Amino acid sequence: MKALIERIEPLIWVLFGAGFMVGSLLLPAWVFTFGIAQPLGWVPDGALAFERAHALAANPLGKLLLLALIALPIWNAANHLRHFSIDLGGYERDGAVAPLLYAGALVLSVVAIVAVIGL
Amino acid sequence: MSEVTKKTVVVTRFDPDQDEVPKTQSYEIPVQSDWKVLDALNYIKDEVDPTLSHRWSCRMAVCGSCGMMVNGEPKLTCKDALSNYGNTIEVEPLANFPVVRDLVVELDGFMERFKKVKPWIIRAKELAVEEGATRQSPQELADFKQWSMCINCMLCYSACPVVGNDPHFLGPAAIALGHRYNMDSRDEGSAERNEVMLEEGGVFACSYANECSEVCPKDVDPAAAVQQGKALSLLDWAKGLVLPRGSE
Amino acid sequence: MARMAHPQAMQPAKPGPTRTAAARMPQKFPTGGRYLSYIAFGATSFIYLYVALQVLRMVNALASGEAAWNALLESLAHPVYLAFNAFTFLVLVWAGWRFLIKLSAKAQPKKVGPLRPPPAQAVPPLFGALWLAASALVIVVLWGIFP
Amino acid sequence: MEVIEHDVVVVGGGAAGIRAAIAAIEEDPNVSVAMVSKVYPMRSHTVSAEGGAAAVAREDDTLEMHGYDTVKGSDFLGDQHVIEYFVEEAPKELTLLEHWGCPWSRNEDGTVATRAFGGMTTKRTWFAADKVGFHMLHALFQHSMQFDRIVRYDEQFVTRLLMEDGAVKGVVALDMRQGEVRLIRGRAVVLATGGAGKCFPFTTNGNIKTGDGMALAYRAGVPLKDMEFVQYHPTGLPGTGILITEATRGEGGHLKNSEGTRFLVEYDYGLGTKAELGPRDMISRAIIQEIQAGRGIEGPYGQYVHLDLTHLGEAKLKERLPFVLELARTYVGVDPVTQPIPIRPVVHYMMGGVDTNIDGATDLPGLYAAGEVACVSMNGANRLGSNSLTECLVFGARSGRCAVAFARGASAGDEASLRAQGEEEAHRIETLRGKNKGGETIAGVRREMQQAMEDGCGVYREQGSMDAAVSALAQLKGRYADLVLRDTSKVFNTEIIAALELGNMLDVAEAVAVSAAQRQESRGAHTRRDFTTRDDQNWLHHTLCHFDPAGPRIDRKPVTLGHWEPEERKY
Repeated sequence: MKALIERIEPLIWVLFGAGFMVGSLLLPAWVFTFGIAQPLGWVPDGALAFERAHALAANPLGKLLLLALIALPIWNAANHLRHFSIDLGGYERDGAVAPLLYAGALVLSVVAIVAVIGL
Repeated sequence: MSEVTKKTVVVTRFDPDQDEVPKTQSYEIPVQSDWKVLDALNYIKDEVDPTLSHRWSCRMAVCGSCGMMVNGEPKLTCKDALSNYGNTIEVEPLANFPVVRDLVVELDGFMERFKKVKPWIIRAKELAVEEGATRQSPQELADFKQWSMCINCMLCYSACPVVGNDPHFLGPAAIALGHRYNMDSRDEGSAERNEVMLEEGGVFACSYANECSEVCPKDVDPAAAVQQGKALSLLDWAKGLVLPRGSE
Repeated sequence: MARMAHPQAMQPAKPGPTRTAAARMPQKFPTGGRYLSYIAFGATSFIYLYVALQVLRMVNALASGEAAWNALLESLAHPVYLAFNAFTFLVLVWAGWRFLIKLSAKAQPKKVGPLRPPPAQAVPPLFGALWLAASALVIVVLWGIFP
Repeated sequence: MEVIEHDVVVVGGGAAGIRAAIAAIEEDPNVSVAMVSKVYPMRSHTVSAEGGAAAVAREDDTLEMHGYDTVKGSDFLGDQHVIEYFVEEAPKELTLLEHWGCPWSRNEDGTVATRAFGGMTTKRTWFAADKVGFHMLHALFQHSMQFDRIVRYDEQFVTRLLMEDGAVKGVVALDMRQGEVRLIRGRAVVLATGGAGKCFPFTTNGNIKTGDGMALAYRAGVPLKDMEFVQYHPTGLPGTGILITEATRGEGGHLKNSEGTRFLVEYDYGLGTKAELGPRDMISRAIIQEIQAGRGIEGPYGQYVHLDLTHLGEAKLKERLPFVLELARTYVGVDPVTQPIPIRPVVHYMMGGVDTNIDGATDLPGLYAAGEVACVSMNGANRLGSNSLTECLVFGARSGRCAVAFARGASAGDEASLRAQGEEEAHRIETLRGKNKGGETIAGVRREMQQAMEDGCGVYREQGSMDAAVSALAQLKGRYADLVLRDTSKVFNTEIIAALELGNMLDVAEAVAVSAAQRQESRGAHTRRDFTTRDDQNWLHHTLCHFDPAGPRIDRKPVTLGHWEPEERKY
């Protein structure tokens, strides 16, 4: 398992970097909209109504974007947590932690793909 | 001479012949206002306690011998002014290194990592002297010059959490040096070097704490080299997926 | 006392000829000085994970129909959610700044084969502009301004 | 006792030592080379050289001109066949360094850039900003790492040469980590240990420059040559002695006195239009004269003058002299962009050293020397700035090659007899370690030695002060036997290293003082108030100083002249 992870490390790093990039560029405005502005009633009426939201999301471009917004930050989190765990828990645990995190990320990515296709 | 005051220097002592683990020893000494931390250590060595061991030579921040932890931060002691600190200064051997004696740390682990990245010009065909000097534009020089400024003082290794946790990690200075040669227009060895960068403990072991660059006394910015190394070795990795090793 | 480093940290392949004292981590690690920001940055993974799962939840709600979607929007108005999302927003802005401006800018190679990315000094403003543009785009679309 | 065997043993890991080791491998890829150094090679003092390395590179330059400049700079005491060989090899060696990755600064067209330097008629100094020694050393060291047949022995302090039948058979080295002595046998030995600036209190030299190789050869019977010629660099920082490179003047910096006057232009110091681009000995004397004329500036470490770079502009300083900016800001709190730098002459370089021929060979079969430790006689009475880095390469390479050739025909020596010498040395060191009786401290004796050297062998010398230095040194050598050592640990015992280094320095310092006291003329860096002119009639010869337990013995050796006839040295 360790050898496999080592072999695909560059790929994981690409997913991590892409996740961080997408997460940094898009998520603050996203969270601001859904988590703060919408509950406080700042978002214009109807903008987030079901029909409009569904139409945006079901559009192929929308699907792709949603997939990116879910799966990539998950890989970002998985890889970052792995280093976080080495920092706080030491290197010896990495043999167990890394496969767990990456397997989790993989599962969640599959779930995300299924969910997005199901739109 | 400049003004003289008293300061207490708390120094880590360790003599493997006598001590199970390192201990500390305090020296109250007169210091001049223009002294560096190294001057205080040399005063102790010369006038108070000749059994103190520490490495130093050029005292002008270029030989890289005198890196130590000063109040918990890795510092080049010949460059670090005593006036930066209060009346008590704590000097310890570099963190993340095994300690040989007092303030002297084990360097051979670094020397092995240093050699691993093949820090020399690799060319398919070596140039003959008669061919004269290679042309290299000022811009091509600027592409790698920054990475060639490392004095191997090891401060970055002492600051890096990955170095302390992961025994395989090549570490900031070694990777930056490999990157220096990869970026040199005269070199053709990046594929060879990137194999090392892609191994366990290579560039991807780095978690980008950026501490190496924070403490570097020569503004080498090793963290940038490591990240750039990730991107560039990635290309070689991808190439390796398409073309099996040894083809080309 | 500082934490011990890995017993093999910076040891040569063949141990040296005299006994050494074990390597220690820097005194300030993990929560002193600049290490605190670094560790906090690592901890932002939980936030990214949380946000990603929230987006997943939204996709599911959209797939389940109008009632589910409205219930979800409703739930976000709960004060605890609101407060946590405000915190999340601040964390994302800080992490985004550290990642985009502080760390990523200098991670661009000076040359990739014959290609030369923009010079290092130009990258932070460029990334800053990109960040603003991307955020504006998200607002414009989600707030119904376009399309 | 551990015994290791190699074909060639190189002592020292600076520019000359590494170049010698590489040259040995180039000469014969099967040769096995030991590189023994008391520090990790990248710590060697080559690292501190700043301004550049000289070699003819430009269209408007010729080997003849480089040769003449060097001969004239040497005040006609350089051996001309050596200088001719040097100028011819110089461009090749610097080109090799270029091929090995040295980041030489470049012209817009990609060719290697050159800058002006003191005493050179045209721009012929290759440079890598103002960290040339650093870059050369690191390029050499890193290049050398690919050769598995160069085996490094880092932090091993060589204390004695192994001898058999009047020939060198290796070295005895004290492993600093373990505190144990081991034998490193070799059929030829190359000394490349650098100079001995630490014999003086105020020097640009690092702590490791303690004349170890000079003392090793000297005690083994090889004379030290031209030791009276000690170069004072005109521009060191007061207090620390940290070097501010001559490249500051090469790039157009001015020297100014307390009145803000460019005194090298205003007053006649024999430099003509060269002014700040004059040779080091003459500029150092001019500075001392300015100070004595009351035009110095008073500071906490005595009088100084100003090196003014403010008119060069920040952009140029950052591009060409970034290290100078860093040093001035860090060590004297002065920003050269807006303020003049305080400077005064400081001990920098030993023109003298182990007497060798053009091959780097000494009279002791199997012993070679190159770099500052050696006196191959290319620098004569005064070295030109930027010739020494090139010298390390040219003569490091040649002595490495010649050592291999010698080793081929030499025997390895009889192990039993060599072991006996090792045991003897081990015993000597064992008795020194933690020798807790005696009344003298290392720092105390060292300080008095350095003071004696400054008083007796400064920029200006006279019989009385030099004689006083000679007797002070003889007395200090007596007191050395009464040294007290308190560190009993075997592991990384730096006290015992300091004691051994002090012993080396005392021998070398004595050779300097005795050589100086007997030369009754002023030539190059040897300037006497009581004999103010050069005297070719009586003194156009090298000084040889032989070791003798009863005190140094002086001898002379002819200078090899050639097509450059001695003439008055005026610029």
